[in-house]
Amino acid sequence: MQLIFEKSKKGRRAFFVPALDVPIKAKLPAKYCRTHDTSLAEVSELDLVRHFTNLSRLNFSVDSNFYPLGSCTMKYNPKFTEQIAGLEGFRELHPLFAQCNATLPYAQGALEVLFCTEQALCEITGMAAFTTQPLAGAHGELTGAMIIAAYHRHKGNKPKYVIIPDSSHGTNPASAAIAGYEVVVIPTNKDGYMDVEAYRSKLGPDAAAVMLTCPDTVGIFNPHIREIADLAHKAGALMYYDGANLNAVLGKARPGDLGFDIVHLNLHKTFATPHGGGGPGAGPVGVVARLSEFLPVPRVIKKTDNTFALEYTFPHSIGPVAPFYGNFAVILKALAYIMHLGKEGLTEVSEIAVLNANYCLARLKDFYQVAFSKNRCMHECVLSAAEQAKNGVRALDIAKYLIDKGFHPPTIYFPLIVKEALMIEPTETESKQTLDAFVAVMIEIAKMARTHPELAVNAPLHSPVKRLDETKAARELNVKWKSSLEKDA
Amino acid sequence: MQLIFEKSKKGRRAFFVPALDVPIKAKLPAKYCRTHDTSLAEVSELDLVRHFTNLSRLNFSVDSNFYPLGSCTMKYNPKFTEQIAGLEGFRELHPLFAQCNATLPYAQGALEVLFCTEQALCEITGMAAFTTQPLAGAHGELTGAMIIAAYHRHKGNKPKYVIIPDSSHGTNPASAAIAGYEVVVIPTNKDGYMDVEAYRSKLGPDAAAVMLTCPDTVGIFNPHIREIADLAHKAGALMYYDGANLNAVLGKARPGDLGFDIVHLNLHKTFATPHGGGGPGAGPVGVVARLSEFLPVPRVIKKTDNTFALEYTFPHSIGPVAPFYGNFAVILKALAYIMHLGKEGLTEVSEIAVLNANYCLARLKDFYQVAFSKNRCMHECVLSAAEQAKNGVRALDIAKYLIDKGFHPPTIYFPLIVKEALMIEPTETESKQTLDAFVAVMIEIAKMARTHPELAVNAPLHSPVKRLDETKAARELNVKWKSSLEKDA
Amino acid sequence: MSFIPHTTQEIKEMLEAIGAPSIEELFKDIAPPLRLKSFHIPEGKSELELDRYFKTLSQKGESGIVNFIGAGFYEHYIPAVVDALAGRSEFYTAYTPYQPECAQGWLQAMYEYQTSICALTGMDVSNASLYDGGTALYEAAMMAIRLTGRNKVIVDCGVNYTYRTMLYAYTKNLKIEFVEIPVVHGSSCRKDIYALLDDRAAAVILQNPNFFGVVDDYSDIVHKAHACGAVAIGSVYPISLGILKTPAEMGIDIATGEGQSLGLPLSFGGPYLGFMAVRKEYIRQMPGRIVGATVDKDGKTGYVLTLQAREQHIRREKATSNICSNEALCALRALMYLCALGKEGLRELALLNFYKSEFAKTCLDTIPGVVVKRSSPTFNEFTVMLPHDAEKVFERMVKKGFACGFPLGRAYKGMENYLLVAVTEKRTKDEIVAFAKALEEVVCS
Amino acid sequence: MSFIPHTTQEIKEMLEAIGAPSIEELFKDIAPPLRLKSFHIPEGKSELELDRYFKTLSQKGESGIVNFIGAGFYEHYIPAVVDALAGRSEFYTAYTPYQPECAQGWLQAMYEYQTSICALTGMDVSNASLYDGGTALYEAAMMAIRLTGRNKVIVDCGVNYTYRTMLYAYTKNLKIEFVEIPVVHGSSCRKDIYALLDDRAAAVILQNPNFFGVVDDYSDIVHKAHACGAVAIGSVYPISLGILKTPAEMGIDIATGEGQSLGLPLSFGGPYLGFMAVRKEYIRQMPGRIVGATVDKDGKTGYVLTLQAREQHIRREKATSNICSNEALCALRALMYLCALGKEGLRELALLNFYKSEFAKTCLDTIPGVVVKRSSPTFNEFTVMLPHDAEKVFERMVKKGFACGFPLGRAYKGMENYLLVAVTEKRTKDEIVAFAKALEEVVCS
Ligand SMILES: Cc1ncc(COP(=O)(O)O)c(C=O)c1O
Ligand SMILES: Cc1ncc(COP(=O)(O)O)c(C=O)c1O
Repeated sequence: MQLIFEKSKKGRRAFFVPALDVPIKAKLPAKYCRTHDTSLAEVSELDLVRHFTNLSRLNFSVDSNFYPLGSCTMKYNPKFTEQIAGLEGFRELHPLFAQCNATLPYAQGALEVLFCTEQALCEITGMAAFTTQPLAGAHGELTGAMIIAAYHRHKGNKPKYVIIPDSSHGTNPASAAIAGYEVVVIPTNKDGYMDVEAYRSKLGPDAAAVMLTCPDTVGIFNPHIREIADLAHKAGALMYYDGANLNAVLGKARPGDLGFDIVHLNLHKTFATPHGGGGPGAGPVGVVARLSEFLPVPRVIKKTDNTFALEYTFPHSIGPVAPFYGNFAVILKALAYIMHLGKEGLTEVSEIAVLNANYCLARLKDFYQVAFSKNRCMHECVLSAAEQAKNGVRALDIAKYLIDKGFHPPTIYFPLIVKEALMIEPTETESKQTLDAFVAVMIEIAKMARTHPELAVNAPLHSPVKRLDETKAARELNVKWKSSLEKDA
Repeated sequence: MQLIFEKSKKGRRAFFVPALDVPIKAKLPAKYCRTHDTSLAEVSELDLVRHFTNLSRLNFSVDSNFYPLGSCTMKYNPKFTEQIAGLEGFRELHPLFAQCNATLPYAQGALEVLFCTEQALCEITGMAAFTTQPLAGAHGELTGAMIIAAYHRHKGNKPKYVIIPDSSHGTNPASAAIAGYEVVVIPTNKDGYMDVEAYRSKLGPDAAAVMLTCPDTVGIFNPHIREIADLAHKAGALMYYDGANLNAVLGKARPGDLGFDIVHLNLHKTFATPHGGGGPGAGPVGVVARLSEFLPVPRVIKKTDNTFALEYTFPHSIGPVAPFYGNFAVILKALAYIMHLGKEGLTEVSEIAVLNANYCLARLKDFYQVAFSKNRCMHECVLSAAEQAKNGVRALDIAKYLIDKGFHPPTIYFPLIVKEALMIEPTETESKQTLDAFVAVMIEIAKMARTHPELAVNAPLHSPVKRLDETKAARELNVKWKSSLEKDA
Repeated sequence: MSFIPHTTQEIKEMLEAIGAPSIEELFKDIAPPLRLKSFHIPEGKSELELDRYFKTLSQKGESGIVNFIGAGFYEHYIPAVVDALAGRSEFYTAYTPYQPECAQGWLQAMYEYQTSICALTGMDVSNASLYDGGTALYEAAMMAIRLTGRNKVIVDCGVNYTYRTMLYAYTKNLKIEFVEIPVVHGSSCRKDIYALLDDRAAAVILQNPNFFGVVDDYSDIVHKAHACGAVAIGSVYPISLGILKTPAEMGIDIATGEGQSLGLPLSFGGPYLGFMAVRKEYIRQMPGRIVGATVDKDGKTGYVLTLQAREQHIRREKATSNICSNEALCALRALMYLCALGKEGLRELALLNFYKSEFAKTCLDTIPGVVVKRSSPTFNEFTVMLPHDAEKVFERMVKKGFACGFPLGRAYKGMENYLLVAVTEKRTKDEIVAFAKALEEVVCS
Repeated sequence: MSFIPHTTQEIKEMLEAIGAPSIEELFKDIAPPLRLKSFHIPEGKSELELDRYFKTLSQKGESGIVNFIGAGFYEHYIPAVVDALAGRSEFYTAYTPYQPECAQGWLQAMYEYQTSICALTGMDVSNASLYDGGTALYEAAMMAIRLTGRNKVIVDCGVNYTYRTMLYAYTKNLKIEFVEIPVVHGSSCRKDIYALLDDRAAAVILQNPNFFGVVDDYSDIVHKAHACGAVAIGSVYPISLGILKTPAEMGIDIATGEGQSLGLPLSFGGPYLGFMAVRKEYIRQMPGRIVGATVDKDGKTGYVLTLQAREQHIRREKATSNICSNEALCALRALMYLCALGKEGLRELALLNFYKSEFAKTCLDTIPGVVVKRSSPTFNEFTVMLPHDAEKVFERMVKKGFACGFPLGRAYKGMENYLLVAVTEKRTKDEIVAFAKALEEVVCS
């Protein structure tokens, strides 16, 4: 499709600014003014609408396609929560309203939302206190790493590194590193568990924390998790829980009960808030009681008169990690979702997420290698296309063929430790009919890989574009549109 | 696509009814209860969302495609008016609130909307009074015909028929007939004008009214309109203005000034309110002063204290034609549109609508027959594919080929008096770029009709379905889904 | 501010292509004497200004009032999914699907709507919508007259009074005899109706639940009507069909109704939705669009507008109706609503309405001087006799935050002290209790 | 109420296929001692109940207050078209476009976003969004440290105080030296900054307009910074760029900012949008997703995520940043907003903000005891000195229906009597006049 800039015509307008209703009292000195114009697109409202309407139609999305993108939990996002987030009293509320008078209870409804969310998340995870500030999962990890650092600083420890299994999500090592830690990587054994011997050998005074996903990114719940935690604690390290996979164990297990000290959640995944194109997320962080003094300020407290207030006086707090209280509208939608599902509904989420993933695994295990020894998984299953790759049909080709069939591909090539990984996370909101249709195509591809590998290699044929040249993109780095004028220059 | 009923699974639920919060006090006797269940679809919320999201994608629409459907004025419908119609104070207001106390000014804001709309429409059309009750254009026509009847009854006249040109829209004769009149049809001459001699000959005491569209459905403004009106009035007949084409003359001419007595407007067309799939519309009716006593009740009045009220005491009123005050939300959007455009904007609407239609005509007149002698038109142009049809490429084939090219076809085979009619109404919101693209395809087809007629005849090839068998549909009359159980029965 | 994309340069180019010196020249057929005499429309206002203006206007009046007004139009909860989906612009900004190949979404949806209306009413066939419940009833009466060739129509006074008035207004210029049968103790009077059902009767028009919320089984009347060759017409409240006997089960020939309760906001009176479903045999006399299934060239299932030969654009003055634009978007909402609730959901919702209104009855019954009329079972609305003029009570109740129901005096002479109270699923127990308390304060002071 | 489609029968069939006797068996790795100790979550509530609950909650607090609080986050009008389009579910419910062939809509939109941010700031290249303006500034500082290999960062106190606090919080565990330069008469102090710009300086961080709304031209500082090999970082307010000198025009190396003003509701703090645009040479050190144009097999233009080797999912602990989920939907809104306004619209909007705030200054200036600080030009926000404690004044103004601005005492010690007043296009003349009148009543009584 043409770019909006290519549709631009000098002088076209979509939106009209209201007329000036006050006298002109001053002029801004020229030295402060821009001399180059903005060269923003100039289009009519219809141009704009037709452009983005048709652009949107080039995407797959949960609302239009099955989207089993492993680790990303692309479940159905309810519509009623949008309505709630759109309530004027929330949508138009300035975040500083709650800070304009230190003693007065402004913005009570919004503060109550934050407080209730923290309470609910504490109960769901078994943590003692939560902050809603972090703006995504990785941001939660960084917040967690900062808390780890603050804790050790407070204790007078000077640990050097964070222990992370090699199956971990890339954000874990990145977050630890950014917070100033080295990263020590532990290999995964054939069962999909972190190697305990290697792990033990790295514990010691230099270990600040252990960062784990549980169930981990291979879709397996490590039954030795309590031992791992005990060992860490004995060595003086903290246990960090990457909550991206909490959707597998809601109502079954809680990180707090398993021995974790710090938890981040991905509200936009587990609690079903839209994050089209990659965000916004929300990554609240919870901690056990002994770490609560390190949480970011301000914190939302409930006073004895049942009003809510912002509290700043936590001298050991790591400080703010976001300008306000987190991605409020996302948090609000997650709270509405939690309240809608309730105890039973949340438990069902995990039960059916796990059922669906196991169903896919069971139906596909005769056609694809199963990444780890078990024939069972939690909320997602990791297969390998290593067999198919021998005939030239790689995980990437399988992904592209699925696109032609109207299915968003699973996550591919992650976790990095699995060759030709296909990581399938169906989520609980998908029906058996949808899974059956998906499985049928996956089996078709497996067979095709033996008989007509070229068919997969040429896919997709029916998408708006065929396979794209990523190398060219990186080499030529065309990352913004230039008018023909600029190009010539 | 599968029907939603085919996706239905017993026990699935999308929406959950709240729990009963009151004690059960009574039971409805069995004789009043249904014994067959409703057999409505049972789907999950995701099923529902994916079904209708994907269903929607099978449609062309103004927001995604050029839609030059003649006589239907498929212009861009602004988005901000939706926001206004969604304001809780309007959206949740019960229409009877304004009628629950005869003396009290409830629902003032909503009544003001109605009053202001009537005022604006009076000024736009040159009428003395308006009713917003009629629910669509044809409903306005019926209302108009009822007013005509009431007027003649009141005068003691007993006219028998309504005079209508053969180019008229089907609703005109249908409305007249339903109101109890016979229809006398006047032929159109080669210039696209109603034949004046034939017309004169039908005027007389039996003529209740003359129903005209102006500019008429051949896209031409009849310069003799004042004479036609004078003749009608002299004969004691009323002049009825079908306002479906008012969008051609906003700010240029007003039916009131041209000699019309009754006007209906299609707010959903001229004033840009969405009517997806065929409705809802709004067809307010305006009348000259001497007819205002016949307008439907209740009428909205402004009292001396500047409050608004509903008034019922018009003894000659034809009575209500709708349960309340018309399609309020549609009326509201139309008012917002009128206020947004203002005097200048409204005038521009007609100027550019006419410019666009003439541009299409000018660019296409060498490739298609022009229906009437002039090479000019108002807001729409009528071409004929009679030449192309000689090679087997009929208007229908042209329409289908356009679909393959991403354009909604023009209206075809209307007006009925033009062979192989192609009635193109681009509207003012379409850009020159869009018109050029459309014209290019139209020219391509005209050429193709000479060289490769089969290409058009086979179209469309890229739409969700190919050409459909309409005869089979009418013969077999499958107008609802039956479960396999029912089918066997 | 007119959504026009043209730049001055483009206008110039286009005029050149046309061969016209100016836009004005394109209007030359409208000679100076025909030009408008006045056009006093204020200057255009920006979106921001209008947003503010209409927000203020929308708040002029009563806000935060707890509503117990029904009278045929009900405040039901609208699932958020309905708004989200009906707003899809490919539905929202399309028009009548004259070109089926680029309108399969709409056509299939209409086919599904027709199926859902049939499922709800039990009838054989449905059209794709009419304007509203009142015009639907009028169309039904006209159908019956055409079908029977007779012209006497019996109208039960339990039918919404506005619908009755509309019926008489529409037909004033025709030769139709309407006979109204007064309601006795809130129910339709069998004796009077039976007496009128003779070989001159074209139709009998009934409503269930009737205007007083009273539930009935009209099988007996329908039976008598059929015996004398008359058509039985029934106007029904779709939500109530979650539990109530269907028109089909009563033998009714033409079922109509107001579809507002199926996911349409009250919006001060519209847009609403008229539905109509009839016996198979009558389909060719049914007004409105009808969608039928067929196949394409390749044998693939698809949908088209069918039986168009009944309609005005083909049959002109001989059409079954003059309807052209209908209420398609409203029908789409109704379809989505019915699919969202589903079979069980609708049943549960209907029960919830019933139980809540029964609970309200018991609350109101305890108020001294207030009498809940209980001679017949009701669905979610019922009549209450007050010690004073109901309009006065209404006025005082509004001040307490309640729209206490519809004062019946306006619709029925002699019922000035009666109130029609509707209780939907949106009213909580607390609200009902508070309502009763407020009413007690008002009537006892 | 968990959006699960499965029927009991289906669950049974699926368990059979799996070969598991029950769902519980699938959880057997979570042995009993690992099971949760408590799960006191209330029972699920229906949509209708929650709608009511949250509506009530949203109204708890202040409503209908006329807002003059800005402080970096502004109440601008959001064109309706932005909400309508951003809600398209194919945008709304997709994820990061890892598979470009089924995500061209998103990828092209991001490419257009990047282009628009460059157009706005004048910079060479933009990423596809960061969390917010504060984290963007932190990422910029980290970038500068990596680029220069130095670790002293000069921070002007005109930078939003929360952003500064965030910066220090994030880097507490690292070895970075921050030097804050106090603002003098509302503007950044050249003397102090010049003095600190030496060969240890990694970066100087500036903001325009600064926290006090003061407009500056930092070209001189940038020049000095470059002379000593330091990176110039500028945080900017996008709406102001409709008229203000761009970061590029000042020579700034890394421009960042909060994109909330570009079509995002205030929503009590988020989701917002961090943007970042840099010199071409720095692209490989830039955090966040970047979309690039390329071609498909047939040579057709298409878009992909590019330079992924900078990112955590590939580079892990060596990545330029840990960001994964970003604020894509917010960036999409910003793009739509910028396209809706266009070149001229944004300029006009910026001017309108400027003129309105200047008008407000003249209104407030006439109040005895109130002093509008005028030492430097401002954009749409300015500082006012009051005769009393600003928080107290705020409290009394709320009672009169105005949120009168941000009391500066919380951010700047010693400024307890100062108020920061923002005036956007949403404030009408009448509101401004009424605001001044109310303030006069409050401070003079
Ligand atoms: C296992 C895991 N950890 C962390 C993250 C990072 O979360 P976010 O994308 O919200 O920053 C993800 C996201 O994909 C994840 O799957
Ligand atoms: C000329 C003309 N008259 C009348 C009508 C009927 O209006 P409506 O569809 O609103 O009933 C139309 C609609 O297409 C029309 O084009």
